[in-house]
Amino acid sequence: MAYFPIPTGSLLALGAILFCIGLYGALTKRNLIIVLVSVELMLNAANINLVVFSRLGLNPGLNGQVFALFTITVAAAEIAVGLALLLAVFRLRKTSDVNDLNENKN
Amino acid sequence: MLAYLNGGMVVFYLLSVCILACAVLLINLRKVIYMALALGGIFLGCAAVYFLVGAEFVGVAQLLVYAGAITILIMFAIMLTNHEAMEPALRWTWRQVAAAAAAVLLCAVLLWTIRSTVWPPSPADVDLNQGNSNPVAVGIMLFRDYAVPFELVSLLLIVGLVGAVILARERKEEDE
Amino acid sequence: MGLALWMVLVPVLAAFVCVLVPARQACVQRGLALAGSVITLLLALLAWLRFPGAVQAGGGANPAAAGVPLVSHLPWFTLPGLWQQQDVTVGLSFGLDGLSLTLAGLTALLALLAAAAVRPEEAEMRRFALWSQLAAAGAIAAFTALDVLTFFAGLELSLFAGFFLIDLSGDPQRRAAAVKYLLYRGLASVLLLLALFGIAYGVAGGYSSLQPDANGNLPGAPAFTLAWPALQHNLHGLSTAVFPDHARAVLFWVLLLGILVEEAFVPFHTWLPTAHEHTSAPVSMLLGGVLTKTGAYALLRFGAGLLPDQLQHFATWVAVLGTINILYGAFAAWAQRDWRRLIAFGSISHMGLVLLATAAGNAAGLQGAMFMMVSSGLLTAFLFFLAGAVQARTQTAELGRLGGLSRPLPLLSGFWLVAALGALGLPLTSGFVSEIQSFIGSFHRFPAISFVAALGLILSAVYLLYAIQQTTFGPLRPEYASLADAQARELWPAVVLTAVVLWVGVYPNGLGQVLGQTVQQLLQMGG
Amino acid sequence: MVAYAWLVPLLPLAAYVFLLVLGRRAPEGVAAGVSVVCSLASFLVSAAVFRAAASQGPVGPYLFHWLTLGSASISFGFEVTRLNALMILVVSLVSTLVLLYSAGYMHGDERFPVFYQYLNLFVFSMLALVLSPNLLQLYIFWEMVGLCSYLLVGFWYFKPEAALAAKKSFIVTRIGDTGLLIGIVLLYWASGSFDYSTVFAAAGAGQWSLGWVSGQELTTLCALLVFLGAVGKSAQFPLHVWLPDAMEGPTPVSALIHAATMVAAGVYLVARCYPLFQASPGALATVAWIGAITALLAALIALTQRDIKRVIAYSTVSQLGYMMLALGVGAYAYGVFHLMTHAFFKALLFLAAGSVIHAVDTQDLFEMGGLYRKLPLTAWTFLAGALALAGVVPFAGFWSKDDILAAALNTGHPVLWGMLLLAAFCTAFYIFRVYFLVFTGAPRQPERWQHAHEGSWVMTLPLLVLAAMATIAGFFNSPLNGDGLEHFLFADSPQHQIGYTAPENVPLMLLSLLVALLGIGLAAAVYWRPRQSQRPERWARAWGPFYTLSYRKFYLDEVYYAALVYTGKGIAAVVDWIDRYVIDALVRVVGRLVYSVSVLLKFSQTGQVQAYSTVAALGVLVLVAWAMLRAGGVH
Repeated sequence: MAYFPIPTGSLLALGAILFCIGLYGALTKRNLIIVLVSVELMLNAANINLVVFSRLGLNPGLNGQVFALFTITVAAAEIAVGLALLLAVFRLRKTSDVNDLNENKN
Repeated sequence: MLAYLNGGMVVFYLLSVCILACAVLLINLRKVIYMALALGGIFLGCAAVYFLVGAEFVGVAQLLVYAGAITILIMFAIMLTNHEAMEPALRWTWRQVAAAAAAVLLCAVLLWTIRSTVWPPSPADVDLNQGNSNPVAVGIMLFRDYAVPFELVSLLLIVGLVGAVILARERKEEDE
Repeated sequence: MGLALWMVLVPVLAAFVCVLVPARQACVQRGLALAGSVITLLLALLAWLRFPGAVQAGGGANPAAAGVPLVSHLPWFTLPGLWQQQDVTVGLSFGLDGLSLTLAGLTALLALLAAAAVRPEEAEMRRFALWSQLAAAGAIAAFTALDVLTFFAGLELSLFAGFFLIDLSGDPQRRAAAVKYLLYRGLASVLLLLALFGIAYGVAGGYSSLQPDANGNLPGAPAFTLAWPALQHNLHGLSTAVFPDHARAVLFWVLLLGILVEEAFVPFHTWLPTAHEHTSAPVSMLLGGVLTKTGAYALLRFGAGLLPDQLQHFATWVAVLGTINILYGAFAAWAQRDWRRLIAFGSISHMGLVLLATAAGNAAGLQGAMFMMVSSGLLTAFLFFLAGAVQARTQTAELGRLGGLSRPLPLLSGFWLVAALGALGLPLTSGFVSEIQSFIGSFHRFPAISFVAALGLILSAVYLLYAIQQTTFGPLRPEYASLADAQARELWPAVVLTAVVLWVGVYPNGLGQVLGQTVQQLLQMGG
Repeated sequence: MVAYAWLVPLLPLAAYVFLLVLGRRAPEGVAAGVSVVCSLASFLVSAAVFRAAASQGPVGPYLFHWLTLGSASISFGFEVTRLNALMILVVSLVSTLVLLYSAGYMHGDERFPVFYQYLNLFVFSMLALVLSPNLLQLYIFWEMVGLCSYLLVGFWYFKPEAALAAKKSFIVTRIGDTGLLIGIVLLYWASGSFDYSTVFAAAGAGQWSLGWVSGQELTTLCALLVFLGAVGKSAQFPLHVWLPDAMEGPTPVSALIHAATMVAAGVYLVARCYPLFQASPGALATVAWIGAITALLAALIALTQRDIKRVIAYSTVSQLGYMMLALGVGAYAYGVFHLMTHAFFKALLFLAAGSVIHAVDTQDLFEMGGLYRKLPLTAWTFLAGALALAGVVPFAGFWSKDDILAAALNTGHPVLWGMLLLAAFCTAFYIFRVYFLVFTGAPRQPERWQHAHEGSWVMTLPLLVLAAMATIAGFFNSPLNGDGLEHFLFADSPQHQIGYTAPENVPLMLLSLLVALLGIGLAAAVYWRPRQSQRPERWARAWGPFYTLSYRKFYLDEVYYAALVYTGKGIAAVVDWIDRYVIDALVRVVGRLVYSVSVLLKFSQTGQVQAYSTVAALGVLVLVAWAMLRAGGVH
């Protein structure tokens, strides 16, 4: 497929903004699922950076894209295990609110 | 300014707007199930961006794994737990403030850095795929240079799969 | 010639075997601790026999061990390009010069006697064997290390082993005492580390204001090294342009501060009486006899050995500090109502004399300080051993609750008197030889200060005889009438200690020959 | 023969080691027998050495290396001079007799073998002290005899008074010993050696210096510090307070250690270091004055004491003062002479007193009386000792004391002479007060009197020998013997004879004899067969405050207790208080501070991962921003 010369800065900016939104979500959301989702968002932002930098640098190549693939795979495994954990916890506690899972009440 | 615009760039900016809109929605929506839908939008948009920058294989993988599998998985998870769950209304506790400040300031710092950096122009003449199509080139790389990590990742997936099954399994009485 | 290395390794091996043997086999555990110490002691004796020959043969050609007769080298790790593109190798290098050999032998001896003094009902034997062997290994490593980093490693090992030992047995407040000990000596370690690395850095020109030449080397600055014999060699006559005086002065005070805390000098001493009061006697023997000698060792090895010019420059300060310690320790000991605290303050008073004698910086003073370390170690351990043996019978170490013990416990009382007389510096015991040499040294340099310090001689007689009078003299309390005196099996550590104390006191030249080698070396540094 | 002088101290040491190995279960006969035999052998060797020294003069020193100090070497060994040949003779003779006597006196004591161990150790230390060729070795055995004194005074450890007295004796002498030690150290640095000969050569030349003090001042300082040691050991004012308390020990100990030998070591020290003192007139004057004050003070105190041993103890202090004065005014030979005669008659007095105490089991003079009929031998020997002490011709004390009095007057010290004469009067009075109270008159406590009986031969034989010595020892240096002792002491170099000697002065002799007889007469008037038993009490009441002052020993004990012990304990309490409530409190405050901070920080540990990540994110932000600012952005 064709290659469209999109400015690098714009792509990175997209990644940065997505990352920060994901960060904000991960830090503030109270539903465990949404926290996981926000983490996925941050991973996605990182993926964009990987793909963009793939063609920059001293040795332009496909390394970045391959790394993005690995990230996607690991993210898939992570979300699967994470959701399984969530289900187990939900069965025990009947909640998916992170504040209700805090055991360190002082 | 307009002289620099080409078709791809226009598409990219539109896509960006969509992605960011979905992201903002994701943060602001209060019903969990809608959030999952917004996430699907983000994943789709990202896949399109990958296509735009010539990473077709990654884009397809994004479509299949993220937009296809993970979004659905998350929806299943929401349905299996309390699908009526609502995010509580935003209350500006110090943690909220700190998180927001951290996010915004980090974003500002990153953007300022990106902006103040002179990025080298993408070398248009270099063929990343070295004459092959992108999926073929990625495949060659995966199985030649990254064969061992690839196998390890497959192992990780298996372990993740089995682990997820064991964790999510309904416990019987005698197991406890 | 791996004697020094084996002296460190044997206790470590003994400790490992202790871990493997089940805890309930207390006899085996005690046997392991005894065996480890005996072998170490035999190695020390072997080194003692070989020592004169090794001195005559002279140190090896290796600058990292210059002037140390018995050396064993084992490379440990290399830090590539640490300083000006030079690799710095840290060795598991141990060497025995006069001071190191003596103190290592003392450590092995006291570890042996402490293991013999443990009462199974007081402390779990396995933990004691394990930690006491590790403490001995650490102390020996610190005493024999040729390398600043190895010294520090040994120091830390003994520090942590000491913590677990104090926490092992005693009264309920021992945990707090152990934590106090750990915090104080941890701080001391940090200060010592800072000072020693600062010196190594400074010798290599780290504080120099000179301009590097074309190759990036400072003119006249030796290569960076962490081995103290090499540092000593390099420092000898090193230009102040390379290592400025003000940097030396700051490092000296950091070192001195570390030593003051490490050695429990006033006003950083309160951990010592507390620890002794709340732990059990065998631990006190090790703690008072060996583990508190590392500070004085650092003073002689690194204070007098590496920064003699600074020590001489600030000698009056150090001497005043020493005198304060002598008098403060003695007066505080007089006021104590508990034997263990009294012994602790007495040892503080003794170590003050080490400070005073070292400050004098002449042959008599340095040799006196070294004798004092050995003598104080022996006698402190001796007194704690006896206090422990009596406490096991009377359930108390309070002066007011003892009395007339000579009748039911004639042997223990007799040894107690011997130990007390040694500690107050009676001639023909090691205490006297140490004090006379120290005072000969100090009167030469600081007559006025020494006059004041000599008051300590009177005070030591006052507090020790007062305590003895309250303990073994006087009418017998009826509740102690049926106490059983110690049998040979329990008493042999006291016999051994008496023999050693008398040997040093009657024929000091046996020890003096060995220590004299280090004294000569230190004097060459200063001169 | 002189080369075998090391046998003299070594024989008692061998006995000590032998008894130590035998332990506490050794039979009495073995313990006493071995000790007496060793001591007797020691005496015989001493006699041979004395003869050899008399003919050959000083020999030695024989040395071996003891310790290396830098480039200096310290040696140990022994030497024989005329002075210490005389000393070992006296010491070994008295020791033998006391060891024999103790077999009877200590019979039945459960720690009999231990007593003999200690005594043997003492005899060894005392002989080694005397034979020492250098100051350091002297100091070592100086302390060792102090240790033995401590052990023997506290021998009956279960008596609280004995325990206190033992401690007091050690600590008070320790004060003097510290001065001696300092003096020795200073002499070492000034002369470069501990050896007597080197030190005296340097002192004689006077051209020595320590940097901060030099010449004459240095000599005086060292001499005074050495004298401080002698003051402590010889119980001179102001450190005399330990000796009377030391009477808590068994009586043979008092006779041997606290009368004849150890307390005389101070006098011996001054005599041995006489060249040093001669080089400093100030030091000599101090010695003389201290001696005179002690002699008079102790004699005054002895007038009123009720305890028989304390009277004799103060008498010892007083007589030691005489010796010091003799040395101080320059009469070296007379001081040594009096040391010798005193050793005999004072040991005799103590042993006789011991015999009395053994018989009546009390030490209070006013519980005795009329014992002549029960203890005739003791009474006669005591009388010999008392006459010798009072200075009645021809007993030993007469010759030596008279020499000292004459020397004091002839060297131009009339004040000191007057003090001594007064002391001599008191001496005659108090010793005959004791004699009359104990042996004459009616028994004051008949039941005690009933049970009194003479000891066995082991106790009476030493009394007889000593009584003979107390009677004849004076002739060694009398005109009848041609002043033999002086000639013996100065035989090597008559032209360099040390100190002052003079021919007898008959009017002075008569005067002192008159004074002594007056004292005896007064004592007889008051205490001999008092027609009314109240006479002594009336006598005491007549003197009122003076009597009390004397009886309470001029309140010196109380003054010292207040000045030294309370002060010391006060400082100790203050130091302890500072230790607990200032230093340790500071430490605790620091600990509390850290603890409170950590308690505060505890609340930040909410357990919420999101809270932690927020902080982490802020941290990342700061780090990134800082890195960017440092780099000035990426260009």
